[in-house]
Amino acid sequence: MEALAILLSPLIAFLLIGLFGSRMGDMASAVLCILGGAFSFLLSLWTTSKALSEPFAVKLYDFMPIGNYTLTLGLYFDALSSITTSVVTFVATLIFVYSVGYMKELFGQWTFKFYAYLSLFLFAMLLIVLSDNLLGIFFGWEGVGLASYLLIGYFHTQKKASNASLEAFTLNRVGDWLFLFGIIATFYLFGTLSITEIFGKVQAVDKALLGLACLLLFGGAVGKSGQLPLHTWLPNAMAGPTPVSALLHAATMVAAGVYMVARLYPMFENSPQSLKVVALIGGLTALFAALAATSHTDIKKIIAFSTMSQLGLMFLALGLGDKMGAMFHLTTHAFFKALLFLSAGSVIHAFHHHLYEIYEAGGLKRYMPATYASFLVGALALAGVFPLSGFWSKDLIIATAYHVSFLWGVLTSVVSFLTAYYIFREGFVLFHGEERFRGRQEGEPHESPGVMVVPMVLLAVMAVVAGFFEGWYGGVLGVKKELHLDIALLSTFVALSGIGIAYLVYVRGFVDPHRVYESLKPLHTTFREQFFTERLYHNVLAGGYLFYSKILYMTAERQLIDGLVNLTYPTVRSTGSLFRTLQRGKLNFYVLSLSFSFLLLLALTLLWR
Amino acid sequence: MEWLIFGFLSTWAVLSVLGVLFLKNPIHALLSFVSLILAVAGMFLHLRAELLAGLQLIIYAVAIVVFYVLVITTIPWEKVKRFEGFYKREFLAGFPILLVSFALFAYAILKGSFAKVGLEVKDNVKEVSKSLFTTYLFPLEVASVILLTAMIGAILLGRKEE
Amino acid sequence: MNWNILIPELTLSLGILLVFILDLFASKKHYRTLLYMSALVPVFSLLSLFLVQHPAKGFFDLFEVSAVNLLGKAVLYVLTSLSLFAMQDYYEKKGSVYTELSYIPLVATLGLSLLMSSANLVLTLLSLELASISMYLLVSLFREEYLSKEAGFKYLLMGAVATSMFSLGSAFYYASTGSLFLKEYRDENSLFTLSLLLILSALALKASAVPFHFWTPDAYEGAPTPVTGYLSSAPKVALYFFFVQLLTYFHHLKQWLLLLAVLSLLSMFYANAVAYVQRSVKRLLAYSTIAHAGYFLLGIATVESTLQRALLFYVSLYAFASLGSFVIMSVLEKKEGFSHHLLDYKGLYKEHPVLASLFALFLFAFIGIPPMALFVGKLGLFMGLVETLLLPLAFAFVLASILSAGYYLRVIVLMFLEEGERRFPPARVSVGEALTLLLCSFLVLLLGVFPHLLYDLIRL
Amino acid sequence: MELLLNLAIFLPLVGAVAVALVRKEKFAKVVSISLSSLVFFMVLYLFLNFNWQAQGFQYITRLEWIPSLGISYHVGVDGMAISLLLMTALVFVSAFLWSWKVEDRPNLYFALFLLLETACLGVFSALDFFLFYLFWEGMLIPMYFIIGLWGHDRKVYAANKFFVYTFFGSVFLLLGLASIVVYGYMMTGKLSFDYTFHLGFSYPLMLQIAGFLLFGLGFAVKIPMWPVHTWLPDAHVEAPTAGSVILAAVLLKMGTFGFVRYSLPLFPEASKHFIPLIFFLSVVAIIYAAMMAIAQTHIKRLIAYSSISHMGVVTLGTFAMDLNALNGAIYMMVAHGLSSGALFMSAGFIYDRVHSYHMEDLGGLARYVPKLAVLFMLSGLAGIGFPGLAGFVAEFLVFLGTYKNFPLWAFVAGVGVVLSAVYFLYMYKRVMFEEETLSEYRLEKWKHLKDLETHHTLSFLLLIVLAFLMGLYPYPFVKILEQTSKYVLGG
Amino acid sequence: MTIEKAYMLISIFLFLSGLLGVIIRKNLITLLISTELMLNGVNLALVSVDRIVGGIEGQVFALFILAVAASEVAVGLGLIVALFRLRGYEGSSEITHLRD
Repeated sequence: MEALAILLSPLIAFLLIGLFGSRMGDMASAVLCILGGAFSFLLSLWTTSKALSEPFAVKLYDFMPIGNYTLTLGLYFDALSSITTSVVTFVATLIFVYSVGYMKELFGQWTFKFYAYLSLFLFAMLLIVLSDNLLGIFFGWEGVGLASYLLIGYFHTQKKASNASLEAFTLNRVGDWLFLFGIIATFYLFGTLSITEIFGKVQAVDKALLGLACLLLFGGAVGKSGQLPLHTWLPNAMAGPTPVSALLHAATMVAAGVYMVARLYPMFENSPQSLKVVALIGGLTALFAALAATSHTDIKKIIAFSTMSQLGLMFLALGLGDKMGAMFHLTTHAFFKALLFLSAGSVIHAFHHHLYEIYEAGGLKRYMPATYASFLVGALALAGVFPLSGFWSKDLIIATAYHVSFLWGVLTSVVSFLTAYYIFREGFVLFHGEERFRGRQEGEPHESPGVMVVPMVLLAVMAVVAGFFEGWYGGVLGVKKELHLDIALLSTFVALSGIGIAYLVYVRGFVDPHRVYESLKPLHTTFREQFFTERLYHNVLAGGYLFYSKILYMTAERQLIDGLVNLTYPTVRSTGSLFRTLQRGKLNFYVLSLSFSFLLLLALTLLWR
Repeated sequence: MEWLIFGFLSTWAVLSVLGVLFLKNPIHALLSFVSLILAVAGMFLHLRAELLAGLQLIIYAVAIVVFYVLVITTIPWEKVKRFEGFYKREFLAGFPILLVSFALFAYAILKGSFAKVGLEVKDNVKEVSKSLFTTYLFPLEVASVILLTAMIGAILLGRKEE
Repeated sequence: MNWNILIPELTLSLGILLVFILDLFASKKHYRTLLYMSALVPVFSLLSLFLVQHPAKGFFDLFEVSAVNLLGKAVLYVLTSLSLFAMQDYYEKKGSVYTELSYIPLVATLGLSLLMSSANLVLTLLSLELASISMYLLVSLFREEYLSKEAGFKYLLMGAVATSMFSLGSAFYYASTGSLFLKEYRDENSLFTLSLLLILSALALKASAVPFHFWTPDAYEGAPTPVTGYLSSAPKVALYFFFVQLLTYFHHLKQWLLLLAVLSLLSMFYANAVAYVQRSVKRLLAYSTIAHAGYFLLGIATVESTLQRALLFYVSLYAFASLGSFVIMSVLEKKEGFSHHLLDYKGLYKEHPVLASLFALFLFAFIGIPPMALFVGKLGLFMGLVETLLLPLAFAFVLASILSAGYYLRVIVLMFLEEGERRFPPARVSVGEALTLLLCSFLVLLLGVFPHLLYDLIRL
Repeated sequence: MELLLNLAIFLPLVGAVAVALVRKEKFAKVVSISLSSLVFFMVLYLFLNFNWQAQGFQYITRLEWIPSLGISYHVGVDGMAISLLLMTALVFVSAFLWSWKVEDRPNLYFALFLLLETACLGVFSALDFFLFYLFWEGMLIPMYFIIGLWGHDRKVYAANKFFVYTFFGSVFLLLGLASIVVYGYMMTGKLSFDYTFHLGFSYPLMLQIAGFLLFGLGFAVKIPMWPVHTWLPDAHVEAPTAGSVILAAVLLKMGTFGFVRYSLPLFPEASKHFIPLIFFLSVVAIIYAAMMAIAQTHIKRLIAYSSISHMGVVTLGTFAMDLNALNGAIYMMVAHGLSSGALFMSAGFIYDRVHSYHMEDLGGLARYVPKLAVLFMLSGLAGIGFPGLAGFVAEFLVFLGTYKNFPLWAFVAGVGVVLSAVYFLYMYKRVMFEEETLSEYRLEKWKHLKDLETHHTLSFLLLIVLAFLMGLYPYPFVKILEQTSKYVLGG
Repeated sequence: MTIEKAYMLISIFLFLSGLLGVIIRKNLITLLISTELMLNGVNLALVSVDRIVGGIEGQVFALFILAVAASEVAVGLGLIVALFRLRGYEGSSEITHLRD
């Protein structure tokens, strides 16, 4: 029952807010939302303690019959799902709290919707995490997609936001399409959709078909986690409010892809080919996104690319067989990436949602110390500096990569380097240097209110300490990992060198970054344009689809099919008016026509054989 | 001898037909028609249908033609001039059609096999009349109704509307 | 002499005689009484049908009655009575009162009634002529109306051509069989084939099948509208009942199917195409009649009781629907300045909702929408055509009926969906017209839902 | 119970007559709504009492009607029919509620709708070919006038196109009916229009093919399948809101229903024979119609194309020769009825308020009509197969079932999932969002827009609630279809 | 080729000439006369058939045709007179007011 309550409390919060939000007011809605999240978190801690010792399942109800198989919805609590639940609910609750401060200015303008969406999101996310069957996961999968759509488009009056939300949903749907067929293929392979039952039979099935199913399922993960080639929506999703970016597009939803692959890892494990694809896509995305992040100047987009890159790393880890590394990095990443976003949101909040370019800010350290500190912690964690959480989790992945192949190892190192560089580039530009925001607005930027700072602090704490749980985490997942000193040293060196370059360039002014970027313009543009994929998608694919649809509509539909249909009437009419000339009222002519046709009939009758 | 009579009568008939078809003046056409009726009556006689020949003369040559004459006399002829004669174009189209039709009809007649009733007809008039008043009595009554109706109709149509 | 078989016709004749004599003495004042009286005459004939013993032959085998042609007569009498009821007010309003009008339709009906029973080509010719001549008169009896005379003359001249064709056909029939009685004849003989063609052509002309239809639109348009109603209903019924009888004697000829297929295909497609370009609703319905002639001819394409029963059902109900629609038009025509131009029908629904709805009912019935009875006829024809494996004809029928939907809809659109431009003084529906309309629509609907009431009576 | 079914079918007819005769506006509305609700509750009662384990038809009434032609009044339902009946009855309640404020000739309007209801309920429950065809065509005239009298600018064109097009299909259907009835007659000497009588036959292949094509043409036009679909967008665009709702929700289902009820069991071999063709047409419909939808600026036309696209999914599932796919296809019929009904209501509401269907004239409405925004979104989600709503279960089952035998077809057809999301959200964006693109004038106008009234909300909720119910707890709804699907697939 | 068959041919000739007359003549009265020509042809055919088959029914039929012809002419002429009254004398080419 309490297990069910984890799931239901955000749902109830959502329903209450959705139905009565306009009457309760925005503040009450926010509180309700937080309560739902917090309640869920507390319960999940409790269930985690239970699940760690003994995994257990909760059956809900018979959902539908598929042939002779009855699909029963249910929840499955084991170490993986329950820990993830705790993390998700924890981060979510903190961000809910944060968002009270962040959205305060908008209160009175139907802001309760925002909390409704957030609650909905949390519910859907928990459904993904907890479901014991693929279809339940898919439910949550689409649910978070919807929540993401609604939240990205929260500022729906803006064209930018609604376009971004459309793009996000569309690309997610592409993934979902693959995912759906993955589920179907899985069903035909195993005759069941329950993951526990699937795990039992995973050895017995045809490998090729299993690979196909895995790839299709992975397609869903690609869409949800913003991996190549379904990635363009993630940076654009930053059009949503910052808490959304923190929660959905950094900590939880985008990680669902990773989680799903980890959840179904027994399937993937048995299909090495599909794991290779996972690794390849993850690795490519990690590098790709890191490169893109180095050249962007939007406060949130940089972090978004970073998310993509980190997710790529996680997939790489999964692909290379390190489920634990991926999941642990997922967990720590949730903390520090949320923290980074919240800090960024704090900056944006300070400028009343008018500042998004890093080069328009600067020297904020003085005005927003808490934010600065949080950002720093987050950045250090992301860069993987000892002893913050990022270090531990990343280390696992890098070690695995080097273990598998030197090439993968180099890739991870390069990504780490780039990560350290771009995140500190952002930090330094934002918080150090001259105060470029002067003259842009009245008054000075100020530190965010407590309601925003407290979550940040809590997250910062987690970002610092989470790494120490590595051993424990590995223990509960049943994986033993030890620290690789060489790798650790190497990656620390890489991270520090990235930070160092950023420091030299952006704080010390060793070289003028603008001139460097100017001189490397083609490269810079390529990175900035995400290797032109965004243009490709927007202009060529989407634009082309629209264009050809319109062309097809004008030609095939209007001219050809409907044209033919409409042509029948004039055809009949003109045939009619042709024959009408026989009926001109002249008796002689009538009889002449009659005789002529009579002659024909006569010939027909007499000569017919 | 038979063929001679046939030749004579048919030439007469053909000539009269040509007159009906091509004479400009309706009165002349009517006169040709009368001549045709006489020729046909002759043919009837030749085919030994005496009753019919007589009736042909009585009904056609007298009754029907008198109708025509009556109507023609009520119509002022100077107005009719415009509509004398025949349409050349229709003739050019119609003539070949009917020529072919004639060929086909002739083919069918010459090829067709006629039934044989083989009734020995001694007195044609008597036989026909007997048939008329026994088997065909009922149709005769119907014919009388037709004539009556036509008469009423002709009166209705022909009379001056008040 | 077996007088029993002639009872209905005798009743009719006596009625005619009575009305005729009364007419001679009555003045124009009594026009209405006379007309209503004459409208009752077919009712008596209808009742007298029950006295007839059937099947039987009489009058030297010239005249025969069977269950089917008695049924045909019943339908014919009902139609006649209804159209007489519907005539009265129209002629009064149009100032064209002829007391003779009371019995001329009866004479036509007498002719048609005889036609159905005739077993001899002489009687066929004469009854056809009796009906035709009365109909020529009916068409042209419209006071001071040039168009009516023109229509009459055209009808008469084409009719005369048909008469001579029929006679020539009879001559060939006589030549090949040695008798004028309709009887089985099974030899391959070009004379017989010729007689088939000629007789069929003549009858097709009367039934207004393409290419012998030329008089139809003109006569329908020129005739006084109630007469058009009569023309489009009563003769059709009689002709097709006769056709079914004729089928027995000719169907074994291989040309029969061919000729009928050609005629019916031509009729269907030609008429349905030309109907699209009509501007007068009356003419449009005339073309609809021609198209229906095409459908009906399918019913006698070959001997199969399913086909013929469906045909007879179809044609009977078609007659009612057709009569009904022309009566509606005659009611409308009583308005000052109403021609039957399509545009005059614009917005009719606003002015006369009931009339417009009934007209729409009949039009939908023509299209073949259930639950109107014509649909059952159509279905029966389909079934018959499938049963006899005349699938191409069935297909053509399908296409033609789809084709026809368009022009009927055009009238419906004008009546219901468009606003009227011209304002006419409202038209009153007289009692007789109301009776006719009610009965026609009632029958069309009732027999659509319970077709067996009539269908079971058609026993071949 | 049997009586209840008959009552449910014919009560609306009685109502139609009453409404047409009593020329009072209020009376018409009250009678229509209460009658249709009554019918709905009757059907609901039947639905709840339906024995889903039993094979064959239930609630059968069989009366001799036209004995000489072998026609009987034979009604009864199977799982598919009762589901569709439920949906139909509900949609009609919804449509009547929606029309609460109709001012233009309300009596005629409601009478026609009631007539339509009888026809629709009749089609789904008839077990006699003649009766079926009677109801099938019975819907033609009321719908024709609904489009023609209460439609928009090009209503006459649309109404005529609708009429002629569907008539085109149904005459072929009639020919097909006639053919198989005659075949039965020639084989057994018994003329019978009874459906169950004909179920027992196995027809020769040629006849099956002919029958399949003839029936199929009739159904295909009604569904409508590509490429005989062009009447639908026009009819929808011009029809009044409630008319569109019924058209999309109920009338389109007649075609797919016909495929399941008639084509598959009567012509099993021919159906197998034509799988590639049907699949091709379905997949083309799914993708092509989705492309057509995205090319539109007229929201109703867009929704109409989306219907075509979804009907492609139904035909795909119908002919996948798989139990799940068939279940899904039937499920889709009901689900699509609910979602498309709600979508057309949304479009209709927008037109009522803003007097335009064109995306160029719209935008940013979400803020001003929030209730609509929510319900519109829910309807759309139901349409695009969002989990938790009925459409998803249907799509899932269809794709699942189709994948079994025809994985590639299913996969390609699955693109529809993506494309439908694209066009719906694109429309939603253009209509409800993007306020900043609005002109001052419109913004001022928007500020005075009135949100959904109670009767609007109610009619929305009826549909949405059932959609949710069917999406969240499909178990009983799928179970009830199983026996139907089994016998349809021959086993 | 017997003489009766020859008469048959003549009769067909008459019939078709009548048809031709209806096709080509302008005057309404001559149109009517042409139809009479057709009927005459039919009569001749009937009589010759009678001779060929050796019966009398053909002549009976011919008699009835005479009656029919007479009544048609009566009505036709009545119509011509009526037409004349209403419009003045009209040729057949001008009775084209009823047309599509």
